[in-house]
Amino acid sequence: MKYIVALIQPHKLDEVLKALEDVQIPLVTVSTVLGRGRQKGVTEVYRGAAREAGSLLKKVKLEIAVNEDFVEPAVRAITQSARTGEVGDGKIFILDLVETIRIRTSERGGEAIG
Amino acid sequence: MKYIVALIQPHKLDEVLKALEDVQIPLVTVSTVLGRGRQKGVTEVYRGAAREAGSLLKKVKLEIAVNEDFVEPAVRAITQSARTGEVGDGKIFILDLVETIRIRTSERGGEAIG
Amino acid sequence: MKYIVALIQPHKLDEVLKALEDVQIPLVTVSTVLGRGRQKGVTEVYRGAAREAGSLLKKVKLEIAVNEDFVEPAVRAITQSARTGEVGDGKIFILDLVETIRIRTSERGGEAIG
Amino acid sequence: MNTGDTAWVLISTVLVFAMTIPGLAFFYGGLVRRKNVLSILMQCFIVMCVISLQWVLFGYSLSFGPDTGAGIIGGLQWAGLKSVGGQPNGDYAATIPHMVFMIFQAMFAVITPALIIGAFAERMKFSAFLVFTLLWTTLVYDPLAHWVWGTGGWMRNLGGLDFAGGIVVHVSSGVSALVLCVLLGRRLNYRKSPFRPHNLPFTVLGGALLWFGWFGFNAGSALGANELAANAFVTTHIATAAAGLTWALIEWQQHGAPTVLGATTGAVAGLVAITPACGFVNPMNAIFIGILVAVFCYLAVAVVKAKLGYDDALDAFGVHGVGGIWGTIATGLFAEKAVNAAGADGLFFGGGQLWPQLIMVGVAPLFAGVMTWILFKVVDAWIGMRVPEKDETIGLDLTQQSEAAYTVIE
Amino acid sequence: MNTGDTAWVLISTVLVFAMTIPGLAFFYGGLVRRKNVLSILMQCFIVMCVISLQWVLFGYSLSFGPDTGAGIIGGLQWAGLKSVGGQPNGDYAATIPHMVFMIFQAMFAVITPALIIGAFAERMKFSAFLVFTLLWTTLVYDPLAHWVWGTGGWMRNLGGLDFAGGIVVHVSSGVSALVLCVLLGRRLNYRKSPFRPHNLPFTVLGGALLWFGWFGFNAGSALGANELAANAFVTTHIATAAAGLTWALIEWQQHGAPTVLGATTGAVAGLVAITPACGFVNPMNAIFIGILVAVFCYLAVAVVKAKLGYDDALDAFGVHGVGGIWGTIATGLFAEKAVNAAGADGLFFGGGQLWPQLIMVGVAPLFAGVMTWILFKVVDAWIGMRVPEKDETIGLDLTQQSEAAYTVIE
Amino acid sequence: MNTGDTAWVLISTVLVFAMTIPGLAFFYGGLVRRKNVLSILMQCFIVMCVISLQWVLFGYSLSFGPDTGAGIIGGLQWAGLKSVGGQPNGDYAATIPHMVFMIFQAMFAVITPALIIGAFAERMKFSAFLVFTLLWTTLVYDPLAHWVWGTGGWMRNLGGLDFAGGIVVHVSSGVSALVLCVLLGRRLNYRKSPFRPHNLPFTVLGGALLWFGWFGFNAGSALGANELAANAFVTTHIATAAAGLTWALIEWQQHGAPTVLGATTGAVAGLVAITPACGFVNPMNAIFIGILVAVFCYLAVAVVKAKLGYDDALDAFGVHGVGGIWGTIATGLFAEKAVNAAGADGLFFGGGQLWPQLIMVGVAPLFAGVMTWILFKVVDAWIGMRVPEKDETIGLDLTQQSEAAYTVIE
Ligand SMILES: Nc1ncnc2c1ncn2[C@@H]1O[C@H](COP(=O)(O)OP(=O)(O)O)[C@@H](O)[C@H]1O
Ligand SMILES: Nc1ncnc2c1ncn2[C@@H]1O[C@H](COP(=O)(O)OP(=O)(O)O)[C@@H](O)[C@H]1O
Ligand SMILES: Nc1ncnc2c1ncn2[C@@H]1O[C@H](COP(=O)(O)OP(=O)(O)O)[C@@H](O)[C@H]1O
Repeated sequence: MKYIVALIQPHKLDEVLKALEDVQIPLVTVSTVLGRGRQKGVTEVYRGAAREAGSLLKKVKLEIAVNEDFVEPAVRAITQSARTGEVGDGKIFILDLVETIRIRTSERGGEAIG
Repeated sequence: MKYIVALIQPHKLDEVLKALEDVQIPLVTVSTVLGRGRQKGVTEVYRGAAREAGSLLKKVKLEIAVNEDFVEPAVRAITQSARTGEVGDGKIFILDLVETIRIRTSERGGEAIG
Repeated sequence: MKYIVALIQPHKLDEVLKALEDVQIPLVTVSTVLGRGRQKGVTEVYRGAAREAGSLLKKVKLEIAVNEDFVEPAVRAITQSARTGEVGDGKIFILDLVETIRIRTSERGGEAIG
Repeated sequence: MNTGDTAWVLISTVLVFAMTIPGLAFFYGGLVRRKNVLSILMQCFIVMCVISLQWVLFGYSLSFGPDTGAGIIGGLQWAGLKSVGGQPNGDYAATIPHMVFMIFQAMFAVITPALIIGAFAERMKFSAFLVFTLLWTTLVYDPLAHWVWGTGGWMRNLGGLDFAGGIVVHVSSGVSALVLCVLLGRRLNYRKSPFRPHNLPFTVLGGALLWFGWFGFNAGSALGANELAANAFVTTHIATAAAGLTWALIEWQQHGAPTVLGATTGAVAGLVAITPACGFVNPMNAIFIGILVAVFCYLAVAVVKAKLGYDDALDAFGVHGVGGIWGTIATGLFAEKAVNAAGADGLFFGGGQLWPQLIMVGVAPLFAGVMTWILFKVVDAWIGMRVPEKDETIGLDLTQQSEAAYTVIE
Repeated sequence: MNTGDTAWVLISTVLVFAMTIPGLAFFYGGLVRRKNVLSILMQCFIVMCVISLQWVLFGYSLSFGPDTGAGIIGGLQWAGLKSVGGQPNGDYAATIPHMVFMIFQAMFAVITPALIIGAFAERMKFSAFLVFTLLWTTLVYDPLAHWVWGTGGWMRNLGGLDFAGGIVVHVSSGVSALVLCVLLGRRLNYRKSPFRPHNLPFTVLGGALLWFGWFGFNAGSALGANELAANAFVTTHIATAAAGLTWALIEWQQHGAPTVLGATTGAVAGLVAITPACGFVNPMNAIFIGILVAVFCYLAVAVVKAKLGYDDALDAFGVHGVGGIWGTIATGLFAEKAVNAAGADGLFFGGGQLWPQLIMVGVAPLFAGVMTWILFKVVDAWIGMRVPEKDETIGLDLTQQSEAAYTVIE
Repeated sequence: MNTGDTAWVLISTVLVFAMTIPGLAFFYGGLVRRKNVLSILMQCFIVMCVISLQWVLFGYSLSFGPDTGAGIIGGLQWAGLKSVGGQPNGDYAATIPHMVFMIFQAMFAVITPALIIGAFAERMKFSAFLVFTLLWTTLVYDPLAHWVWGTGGWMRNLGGLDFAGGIVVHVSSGVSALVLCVLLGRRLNYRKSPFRPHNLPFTVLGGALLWFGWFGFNAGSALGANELAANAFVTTHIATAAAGLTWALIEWQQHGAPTVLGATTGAVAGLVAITPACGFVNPMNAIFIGILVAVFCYLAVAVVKAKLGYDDALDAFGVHGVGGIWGTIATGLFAEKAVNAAGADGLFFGGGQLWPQLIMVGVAPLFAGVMTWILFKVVDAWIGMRVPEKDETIGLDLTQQSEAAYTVIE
């Protein structure tokens, strides 16, 4: 099993969710984060004091636990739906997932994940 | 060492925290996320336009780093305290944790975790 | 590759970001979490009902994906810049990172991470 | 007719309007959990709509219309605003159009049931709320307004003094709130999880707007821009200031820090207590009234409620019920003819005003309480008062109003 | 001169001020996405600054100054407030200083272009907005105000009735809003992603403040604290209450739950519809006007807009355009001389007032629509009306205003 | 007595009330970091409570009571509102109850120390704040009010003109703010971390409410609903509009985009500058005053503060100090007897009014600055002015008020 963490542009969220569903990956956890990447921040001005927005930009983070077979479809679905071709499109990180438990039933492993 | 990620119903947070404390796991990091699972969303209506709430529902995410001995107690504490028996109760994901460092003391490994 | 998760005091964020940049680690994802650690919460009072603030305190979470060579520099940069010496300074957790994909280019592995 | 008086009562009406929305709506809305804030705003908003219509259609006539004989209720002669026009009605206000008096009073009829919302917050079904509110206003508020303020009303004939609604507005809503929240039961997880106010700045905003609007409520009740309005304005302001400060000081002494929620709550308690008294007492005594109401309400909210364990979610009884009772009694103690020749002398000025005040304080809660109990039973049997557990867990915004207050991911 | 009348119009001016900021600013601001809220607040705020200056420099003179002969526009004799002083101007308001009339009207000139903001929200360039607004006010609002309200204005001479701005304010802005949003095109991802209101409590706050301020708008338009003001005040309040309730009930029936956004939207529609009528109709007919406007606007917003697919982001046309047209026609139906001797009798009272009303409803949208089309083309060619796609994605707050509304990490 | 005048001053009092809470509270509250917002709201709220009591108990008497002989301070004859009743006091306002004048002035005494909060935001101990504020109002505000406005006050006798408080309110608080923030030192990490406003919509809400309330502040200072009020109202409005626009344009030119924080800040600066002048200058000159104050304050805030490095957190000095000084001088330049016969002619109208204005501008800051220095030293030695570093890091909400503004997890 793998634990996929993807950071994407916020306005791409709906498309990515749709794309994941299309490859039978409906289950996902979403949150808002700030990211510092290669993308430039926009300048902000407060009472005449201008400052680089620290280049911390809003991103959306997806966390998806999947069985091995679904890793590549997930990656493909995300890259295709999240890409704009501009700097700031984001990254996907894949970690090993040792165990999964469904709280409701206490099922474990591959069965619990879906 | 293991890194436990648990997604639970928001209103169960206090009970889960209490249950974890009871098994000597006081340390935990908490955040709010949105999850798309098997649970149905509620319909929202804005100026006569009804829409499925996208089935993104508020969940609470717990992150807990523990030594091996504490993994099963943690899982048990969470499943028991977070279960309502209804769809949407959530999941627990367990990842391998390679290293832990306590910032204050630079301690490492099993000592740093607690 | 490694996936570093660091929990720090919120007011230390700017210093830590600066320190990471200084060791050539500009890329990082940041979010707000609540943490229960060894640090004591402050009492809150609502209409005469005092309560321990549940000892859930605001922390900032950093997530940093790096190649192996950068792990120790990152840890050092964080511990040095985030330390105040008081309880509550936070922790660093290191996980194995199996794969990294840059969405824009579909590059993978060590190249994608930076 | 007098244009200055008319201008003052018109603007006072606008001020009292602002007490319900946005004032009370935000005062209460900030105190609930994030998932229930819109349900509070909606209840306040819809009360404004429904009761305003009730008022012009028949409520005003029941309250202020020609007495039906026994001092219990007005007749329906003025229903649909018949005979309520541009000419002043000398019985109520000789220098302003009758319509202006009517619409000023409408705002009182609106805010009174809205105050009760604080007691049953976070768990009442919207449909049941709507039906209950309409019945309650018609069967509790309208008669009480008639008793105390209507020509021929029996409490008025008795000599009871209630300048701007201590009994009519605050005691009636506060006591009904208590009965309701006891009958409805506690919120799920009450006292197990901490229920934190989700947005205290909203509560402070609402509290400040209540104070703001209350100048119209109290000084507007003089029904003219005159010395009496001036006295009501000044006593209102400093009783409130004294109560807000006192509450903060009590907290400081009890818990080591004064909170802004405490100061705001104290101020509202001060506004409540001075309401019946503001046109009868002098400014220095207003300070005493304010200090004491903070003590009484603090005790009610922080000690008695905790002891007895009822879930008056936002302290509608603790603040309005207790504050209104104290204010009504205080009027019997501190009223002076020197302040208002049309008033009376209270106990401390050698008069007998305490007795009619005590009668009002005895009868009104009984009436309001029993009626609320009956209405609860009726509506509960008919529609069901409380939302299902699952809806309470998800929150009333999504389940009762089908909308969410804030976006999470954007 | 009369101090009571003066006091009432002064405070009404303050109330109308509050309709634009903070009222409309928050009503609209809560409805947009988090990344665009400041752009809305800024547009409302800067309209207040710019149009106030335009008004004293020349706008007032164009609108209310001595007619240039054909009933089309006022002369520049009063530019820079020349001859506009402390003495009353009998043509407009005989009992208050001329300056007070002028500044009261200034607030109407400010809010009208501000209403249009709702149509092009989340995608208009700030510089283009500023230029467009200044031109629009000068070339659309000022003439229209002259036609309807100016001495010698042709619609006024025709006998058209518009008590507080159904045509001048709402139809003009609503129709222009429609033209603008069609020309500008839809927002990116419109209908693909859900665009949720980022902060509905702000919207309710704004809506409540609109209602609050509208008392000044409508009852202040009586220009005195008199029976007429009383009538306008009461009709305004209950038409609004009826419309807010009706919208909520429609939603309940259609979607199973009444929303607070619906109740608020309905209330605003009610305020719009009663605006031209409030000083001419009686309170009971105001209820009908209110109920029907909710039906019409609901249809416009939930059915017609969805069908035709234009992106009137915050329903400036659906509420102000549609509501204003209905209100103007309703005035022709329900007006009564019994209410206002200076008015006329509508269709239902045996009079012929419907015809001038229909003429206004025919001509004003045409004029406003065509002028808006021309101005759009001019400004678009000159500056470009719409922000680049990338800026729209990032949000107007950062790209047009260089600031962010809320901190994320702290 | 005149009911129209009374109605106007009563409602003006309500408007000025709203300037402090919720106006200033939200203007300042939105600008601080999330962890300190309640401390700001609490400081504004408690000032309202404490200074209102101070005022009726002795402050009013010190300020406006019978002069003790040297033009320095009023006597205690009116302490506890003795002799302050329903009858007008001809020395101050002949057409309204004396009590109304008193309570109108109370709101000025409240907002003045509240303005200073902006300078020491995010680091002052609450207890020290409370003691300092009470002492400052008694020893700085009350005397200054007496000098400028009290019968027998020496600046008044000198012929100094200050219509609504340029010197008494803004210069006094602004200069004291500067002294305080220098003595208190900078916030931790000042200029190292960026301190972003945590909720700019709150700031815009507060700014709009300040403008709203300021109509009462300035036009209410005419103490009647008359031509003078009309002039003050109009000049206030357009000076503010001009200043808000100017600030936005400066930013546009300097940084490529106009911000809503800039427009709001500019508007507040405009309100400050026109305050002493509004009843003496004509509307066209008010525009100049507004344009120039935006330039001066922008320089103070964006250039001078950055250069000198003091941490006037929310620019209490930069806006109120600088704006108040300019407004007082501008009064000496633009005042006209043609506008106000009770006034004088300024330099540009051939009069000598500049000299008394310059004397006020010389003496008042000196007095306020020295007194603030002394009071700081006293309170610092006694209680300690600044919170411990740890508390500043955690935030004043939790450490000084024991509460949190918003919930995080729900
Ligand atoms: N090595 C990394 N560790 C953690 N987060 C990263 C890393 N690289 C990128 N991110 C996240 O991904 C987001 C997009 O990265 P960016 O470099 O701007 O895009 P691109 O990959 O298109 O050049 C960043 O804002 C950050 O949140
Ligand atoms: N495979 C997964 N990957 C990521 N998050 C998941 C996954 N499965 C479930 N979740 C998270 O857990 C939450 C609860 O899941 P759900 O399927 O509704 O509950 P249940 O397990 O009781 O059927 C979801 O809202 C989502 O946040
Ligand atoms: N074992 C753990 N699992 C998850 N989060 C932890 C763990 N230990 C610490 N944390 C996080 O780190 C934060 C700081 O920990 P704390 O114990 O207060 O500091 P210190 O390490 O200085 O004693 C906590 O608030 C919590 O968010």
